[in-house]
Amino acid sequence: MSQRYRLPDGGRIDRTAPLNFRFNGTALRGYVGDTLASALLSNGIHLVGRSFKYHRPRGIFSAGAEEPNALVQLGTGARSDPNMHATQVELIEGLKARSQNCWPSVDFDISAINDRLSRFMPSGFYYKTFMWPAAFWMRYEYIIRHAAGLGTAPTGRDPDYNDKTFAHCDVLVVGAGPAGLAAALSAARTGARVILVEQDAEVGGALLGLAGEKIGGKPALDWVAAARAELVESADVRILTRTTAYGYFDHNFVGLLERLTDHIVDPPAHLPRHRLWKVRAKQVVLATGAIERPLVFRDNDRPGIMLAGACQTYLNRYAVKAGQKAVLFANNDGAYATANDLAAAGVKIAAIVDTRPNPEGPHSERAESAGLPVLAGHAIVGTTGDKRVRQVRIARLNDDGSAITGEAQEVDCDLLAVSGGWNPAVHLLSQARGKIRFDEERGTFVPMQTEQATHVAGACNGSFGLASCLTEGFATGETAAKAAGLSSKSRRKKTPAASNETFLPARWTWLVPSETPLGRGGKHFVDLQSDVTAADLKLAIREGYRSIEHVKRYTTTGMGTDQGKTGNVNAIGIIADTLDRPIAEVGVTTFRPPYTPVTFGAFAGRDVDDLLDPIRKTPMHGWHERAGALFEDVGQWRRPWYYPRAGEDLHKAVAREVAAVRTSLGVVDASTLGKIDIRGKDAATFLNRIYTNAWSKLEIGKCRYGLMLGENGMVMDDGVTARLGEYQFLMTTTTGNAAAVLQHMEEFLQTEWTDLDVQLTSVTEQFATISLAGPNARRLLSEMTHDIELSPNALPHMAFTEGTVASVPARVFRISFTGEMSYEINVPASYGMAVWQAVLTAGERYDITPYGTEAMHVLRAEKGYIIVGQETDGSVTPVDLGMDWVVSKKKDFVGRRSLARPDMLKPDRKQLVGLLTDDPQVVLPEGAQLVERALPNPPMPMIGYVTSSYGSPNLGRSIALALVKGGLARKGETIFAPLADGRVVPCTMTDPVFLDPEGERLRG
Amino acid sequence: MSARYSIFSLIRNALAYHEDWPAAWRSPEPKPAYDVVIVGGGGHGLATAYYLAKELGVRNVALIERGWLGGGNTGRNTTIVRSNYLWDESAALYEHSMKLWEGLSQDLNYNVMFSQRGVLSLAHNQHDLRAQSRQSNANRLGGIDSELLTPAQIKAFVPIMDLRAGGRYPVLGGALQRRGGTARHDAVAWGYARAADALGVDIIQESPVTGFRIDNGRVQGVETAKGFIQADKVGIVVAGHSGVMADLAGFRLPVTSQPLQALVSEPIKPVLDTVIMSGAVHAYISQSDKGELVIGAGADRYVGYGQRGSMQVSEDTLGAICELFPSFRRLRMMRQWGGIVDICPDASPIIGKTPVEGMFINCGWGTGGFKATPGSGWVFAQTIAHDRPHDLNAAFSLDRFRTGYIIDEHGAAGVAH
Amino acid sequence: MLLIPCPYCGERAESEFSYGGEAHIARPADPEKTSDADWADYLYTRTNTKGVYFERWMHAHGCRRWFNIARHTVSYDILAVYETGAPPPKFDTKSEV
Amino acid sequence: MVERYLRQSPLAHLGLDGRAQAVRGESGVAMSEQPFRGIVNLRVQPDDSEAMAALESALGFALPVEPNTTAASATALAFWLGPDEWWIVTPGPEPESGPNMAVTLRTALTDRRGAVTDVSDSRTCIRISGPRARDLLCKGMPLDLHPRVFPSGCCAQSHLAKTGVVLHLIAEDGPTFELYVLRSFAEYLWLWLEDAAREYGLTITSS
Ligand SMILES: Cc1cc2nc3c(=O)[nH]c(=O)nc-3n(C[C@H](O)[C@H](O)[C@H](O)COP(=O)(O)OP(=O)(O)OC[C@H]3O[C@@H](n4cnc5c(N)ncnc54)[C@H](O)[C@@H]3O)c2cc1C
Ligand SMILES: NC(=O)c1ccc[n+]([C@@H]2O[C@H](COP(=O)([O-])OP(=O)(O)OC[C@H]3O[C@@H](n4cnc5c(N)ncnc54)[C@H](O)[C@@H]3O)[C@@H](O)[C@H]2O)c1
Ligand SMILES: Cc1cc2nc3c(=O)[nH]c(=O)nc-3n(C[C@H](O)[C@H](O)[C@H](O)COP(=O)(O)O)c2cc1C
Ligand SMILES: [Zn+2]
Repeated sequence: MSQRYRLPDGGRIDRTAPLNFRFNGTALRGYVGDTLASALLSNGIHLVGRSFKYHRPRGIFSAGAEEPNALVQLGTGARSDPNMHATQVELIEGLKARSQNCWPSVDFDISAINDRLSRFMPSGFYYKTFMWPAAFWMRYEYIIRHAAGLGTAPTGRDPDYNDKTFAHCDVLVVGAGPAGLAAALSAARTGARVILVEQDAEVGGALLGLAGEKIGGKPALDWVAAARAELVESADVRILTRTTAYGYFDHNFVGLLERLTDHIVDPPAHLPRHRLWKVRAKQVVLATGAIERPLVFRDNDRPGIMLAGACQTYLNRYAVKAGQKAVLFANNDGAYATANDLAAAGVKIAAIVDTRPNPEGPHSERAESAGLPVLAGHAIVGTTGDKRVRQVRIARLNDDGSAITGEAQEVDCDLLAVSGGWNPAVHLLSQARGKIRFDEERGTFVPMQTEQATHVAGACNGSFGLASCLTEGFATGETAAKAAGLSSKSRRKKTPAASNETFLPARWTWLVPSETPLGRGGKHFVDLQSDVTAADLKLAIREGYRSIEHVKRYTTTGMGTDQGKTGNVNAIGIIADTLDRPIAEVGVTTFRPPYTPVTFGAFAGRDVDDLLDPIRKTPMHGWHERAGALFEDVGQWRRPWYYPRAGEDLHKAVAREVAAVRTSLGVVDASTLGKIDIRGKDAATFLNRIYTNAWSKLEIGKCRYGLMLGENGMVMDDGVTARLGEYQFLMTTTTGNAAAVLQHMEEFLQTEWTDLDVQLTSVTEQFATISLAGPNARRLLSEMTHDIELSPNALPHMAFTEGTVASVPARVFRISFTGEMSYEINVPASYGMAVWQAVLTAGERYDITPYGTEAMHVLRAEKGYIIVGQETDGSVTPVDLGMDWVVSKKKDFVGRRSLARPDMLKPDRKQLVGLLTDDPQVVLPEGAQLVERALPNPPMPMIGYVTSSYGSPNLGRSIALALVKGGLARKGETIFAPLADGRVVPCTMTDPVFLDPEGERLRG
Repeated sequence: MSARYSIFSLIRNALAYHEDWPAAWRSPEPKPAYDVVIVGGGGHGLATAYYLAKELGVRNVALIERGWLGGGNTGRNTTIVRSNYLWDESAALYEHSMKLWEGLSQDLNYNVMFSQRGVLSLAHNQHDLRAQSRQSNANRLGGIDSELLTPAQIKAFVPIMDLRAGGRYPVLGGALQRRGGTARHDAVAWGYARAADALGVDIIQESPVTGFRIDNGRVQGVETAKGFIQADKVGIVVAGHSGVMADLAGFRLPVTSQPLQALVSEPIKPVLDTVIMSGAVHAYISQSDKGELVIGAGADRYVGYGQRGSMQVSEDTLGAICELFPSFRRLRMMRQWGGIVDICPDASPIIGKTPVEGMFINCGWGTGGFKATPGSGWVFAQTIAHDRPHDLNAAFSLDRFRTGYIIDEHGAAGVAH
Repeated sequence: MLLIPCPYCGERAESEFSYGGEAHIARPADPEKTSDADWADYLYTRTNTKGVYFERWMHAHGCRRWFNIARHTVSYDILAVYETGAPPPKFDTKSEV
Repeated sequence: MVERYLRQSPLAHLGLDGRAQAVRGESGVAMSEQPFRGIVNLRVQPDDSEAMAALESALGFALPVEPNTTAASATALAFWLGPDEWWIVTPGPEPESGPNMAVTLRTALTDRRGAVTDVSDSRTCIRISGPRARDLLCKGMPLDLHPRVFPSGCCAQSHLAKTGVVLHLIAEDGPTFELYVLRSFAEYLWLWLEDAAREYGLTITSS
């Protein structure tokens, strides 16, 4: 085929740049400037796809974003895109597109049988059947699922990448038709920062598809070009084409999707494919135009049936005749303009069928004077033609248009252009909570009120004449700029003159009558994509689904990828007629983002793969990596989990690390612990209120363990805090809670205890923390410092001092989380790596062993120390943990009152115990549930669960911690852990401290 | 013509051009008085009315809905049904619900498309694994199906998932409830409405309750857009509007109403035949029978009655989805929306009495109450009819916030050390 | 993404802030003498107004100060901003039905 | 004596000098690390005029009290961070002998309400300049960086992608920005910026 429907000249395509592409495997040609749809039409192809439910042949219906039918799959493999609008896809060399939802081919589709069976598949039929036998639903469902869906998902990781950006402006103009261009011009002339977005590749809007329009006496597109040039020249104006404003959110925040490379054959690798713009606009001008509405008549869905305005666009913009012999069907004057243009291009006009008994308007007058055949007061009552419309049936309407009178006549055609009026594209306005109202004269919903800093201009505002589009555009642009705080600097230019013709008056008909009662012959489609017919709507109402929202959901009208852009208003009209209620009362369904579909990847932008979320690394991270550590995620931090040597698994490595700490020396990177500098006269008072225990008497240079509760009495965090001075403390928090603890304390300081003189500063990242533990800890440290007195008297357990370690200024805390003699050395983070390496080198003679979080957990469990988040889960009090010793009875503190609530005092709360399996070799899984008595089958009452469990190399047996109902009073009793593999493990409850209960080792 | 749905009635009606289908429910004018008035026509309210009529013989019931049935969270949720909750009390309640789901289509004679395709929650770190083990063991001993899967088993179960998840959130394991799945949300509301209506319940739509008449601490009835309606007992099941109703009745609740959002992709041919949830990357996803990917996003943190969500939430959610399913990056979002979820401090519901005599409340289901619809309605009906909570909902009283018996379903708290 | 006027730094995107729930919930002066019910109120009960709501925000990625705003919870319009400790501005705060 | 050469910046391991050659194409942006700035976090009540005066004489200039602004002398730069919080940034490593900034300020503050905390090691600084510097930052920051709104000398705390930053426009010429980031997030942020700059062409320079 050789583009035999292409006009010899005209249009905005580049005839010097022919392109090759494939559709369903067939090689075809088009030009630069074509869309896939225009190129297909130029080759005489109307049949593009099959409908969702009945698999009816469907063609190209529109020329833009509103397309319900012509959805295609582009590309293959990982770079494949389902459900693309052929009407928006720019043709590029080598493009490969294919039809969707058909098998084996779009021409012969097995599932077209559904159309024959459609009688048994009215709306909601699946709610009424497939229920027997009950167990069969999953099989029915399998079949239903496979029949549904349109295109197919890509099959691999997307090779392209996407981007996101924030942007700010004074005036955001959406839509670059005459109204939008005018608005952008007048706003820009005030010096405002303007962003103009246009979903199309070109600015100009509807003018691109019209012929003979004049602005200021010259061809309209000259004005468009001049406007564009002026905007490009203006400082602070950004024109974004191929960019859709997809959503209008609160506080004038608008989401845009820019498509940067879809129209490039071999996009350079450095360019993102799509970019999500997050625009904060002071003012927004919506100039999104209007969408033409079809008419609902019998069998109105065949390929070759098309919106009148789209025919006109294909003709004028793409130089394509959508057919040779056209019938037009309209209820307004609009379609005559199409007829006039088609006739001028040599298309035979077989009939113009007008539901109006007395057509009036400038276009119809022109058509009549040109001698085009007009059938006034008539309607199309049926069509034939399988894969392309072949013939229409035309009959006269009665006076009120509710029925036909007389015999129908048949007229042959290969194109049927329809126009049922225009719907302003109020989507974004409505998303922004703006109100719309039904306008009887214009037969559609028009903007009524804005709720944000929004202005509306042009066809989107229901102003359909070109002159009013321009006038409104210029006026709103200036108003918006003024509202954004700018004033017009240059003298206002005169608005160029243009004609103000519209298609009104019209005769609004929602459902065109036909020869047989509705539902008894043929189908009157309302939603072409979802295959919803007028009969479906009426059935829903008959069945009691009367709200517009129920009708939508029961029939799925407006729920397809086009979101009812062409169909919804007709649906509302038909529902209103059926219910005999005014359209305004029936209302519309909610407009939701996106205006047109937006790629998932654009929302992710570059925050994918390694950049998905920050991984926080300590100053020594590189060392851990080189040492072959395996890592564990703790909050955003990635911490060494264990350092396996050749042949070691987790257990072997951990056993070695644990043994090293108990017998000689281990070292752990504890830099991730939160550190908060607390300063001020009231610092001690403040700690008294934040921690459960008392702080006033802590001596300078001493440390104390503190437990922090939420106001609900539940353990929130713990850690050691040192008193650095009379008015200065350094608090440590758990790794995962550092930020939360700081926020918790700031909140109390700023909102409750505003009289306290306390300043908090996070110093978590200021220091690298190297923790030495083991019998040789002191020995090693003494070799690395010359100015710190380390004797047990000078620096006893729970003391703090300052000096240098490896010649680096250091704070040394003698505290222990392992039960061994242990020093926590804080050095400025930049020196962390150096000191760490120095420690490792100096420690060689003690066989110093770096250990990870897992060994640390074993070591602390041997001592019965809790881990917040492991022994606690937000429902555990200090009393439950047997830690009353750290809870002051004398003072108030955050969470104290909650501990006195009735349920906190119950003896059968889950409480912390040690747990020893009767068989010392069995290591319970963490999370194992505990029962009093194992029953042969579930359910069985559970009394607690294992919070921590390890093989303890030092004890030569397994140990565990558990929370058990009433556990504190039940030590010595046996309970059972029924495991997933069927074993039932008997265990005995004990004290949670398994090793060195006297604490001799840590005092050293 | 029989109102019963079956393949035969479908054929019979097809032959009659579907002109004889009766209304699924009537749209009656309210009577002056009822034994029980249920406020709120979401799934929970409708189920309550149905079980009152069906199980407890209380048929003089009106259900009053401000807008259209199912227009609240019932009509906007991601339809995930499971019963593998952490605490015994919750697990028992949700499992009761699960059992009702398993026979619901037949019970209601309305296909709610309950699809037991499995719900798999992912673990991305050691902490997640521990929490899953605890929960899975508890479920198993409680008689609720639950399996822990290894990464290899997950790969086999959902081949298109990327277990590396961008390397940032590798999948280390998962907990699968095979009996879990999805159901067709709207059908649940409609099915209950039709069945309740058939038992005599009056369903009054487009009629907001604007006040309560309370004498001596006892409720007398409700003020509505359609006038005063007397009632011996009133059950309030209005989800996001619970605080507003409590305000009208003169008490306060430990509930905040927040915008939670969801979105769907364009319809595509089947690619995902189970439900995937991930707490760490915060997203959940399934594919509907119509072909859209149904994706749940996070909640905005602030109080909001706007039934819409903000853009950054879709960014986070879709970012997560793109990591788990790199092949979905080119797919496109077709529609996004929000619901008003009523969140309790412990992420568990409140089902029981209120300070007003004769007035009962069922709320606080937050982000996860769709799965509870049958069970919640069932226990609430029992509670209203017997004037005291059923064993299954006794723990979910309003009083628990006073005594401290919170049922914390946030999952285990933050990670530490 | 709301645009929140920090009283200290100026208008900033919501993503810089963290939310602190209802404002003006004072910690009972003497918790020991507070009844279980009143304590539960302090901990958990929130007005949750559908309409004008007083709430706390904290400029987390900014000055880290807490402050209050009056916001309409249906339109999300921010009607007033004021410092912690200041009394709430006068608005009709009845819930809409 | 402290061995300064032992210091390691959080981006050192990326080998930025080596990376400089790796990136080709037109250069819309240039980036470098400016490590080892001295940073002191200062808290003081702005209505405590005595303290403010003492600090002013210690610094040689008044602390900026206009939100989002900086003030500077030849040796120090003060950032307004909040109503009672500032940063005092010094260009290079702290002097080894003689009073360092933290000590100077603490002495000036005496025992008045406030706090002086050395946080130099907790952050590093990334410098970004070039015609597309603004566009690059906008990809991750919700701030309006238009020169009318954010002129030279401005500073602001915000977030860039998923990490908190302090941003400073040191010169409109270029323009040249500096970003201060917590050290544990530095690698993430640097890689993010490198990736985001791909589109504009990137030059990496050593500090
Ligand atoms: C985005 C989203 C995703 C979710 N995903 C899941 C999920 O995957 N799985 C899950 O289990 N749960 C999920 N949920 C939660 C679930 O949707 C709800 O918990 C559940 O549907 C609540 O049902 P309901 O009947 O209580 O409330 P609703 O369905 O909200 O019904 C309450 C009704 O009360 C009416 N009402 C309010 N005020 C008045 C008045 N004054 N007078 C009369 N009527 C009034 C409302 O109009 C409404 O219809 C999700 C929720 C959302 C928003
Ligand atoms: N004869 C009639 O009665 C009639 C009816 C309708 C329109 N018109 C003519 O159409 C023109 C209307 O001018 P106008 O400027 O108001 O509208 P327009 O249709 O010319 O321009 C609107 C532009 O907005 C773009 N757009 C829409 N939604 C968008 C989004 N979300 N994001 C990005 N871009 C988006 C469209 O692609 C289009 O280019 C006039 O020439 C008018 O005479 C005439
Ligand atoms: C599970 C589920 C699937 C949905 N699928 C679709 C769909 O295929 N097409 C569509 O337009 N909307 C779909 N929606 C969204 C609804 O159209 C609607 O947005 C939602 O019910 C909220 O109502 P509202 O947008 O009218 O406020 C779906 C909603 C849910 C809960
Ligand atoms: Zn601030």
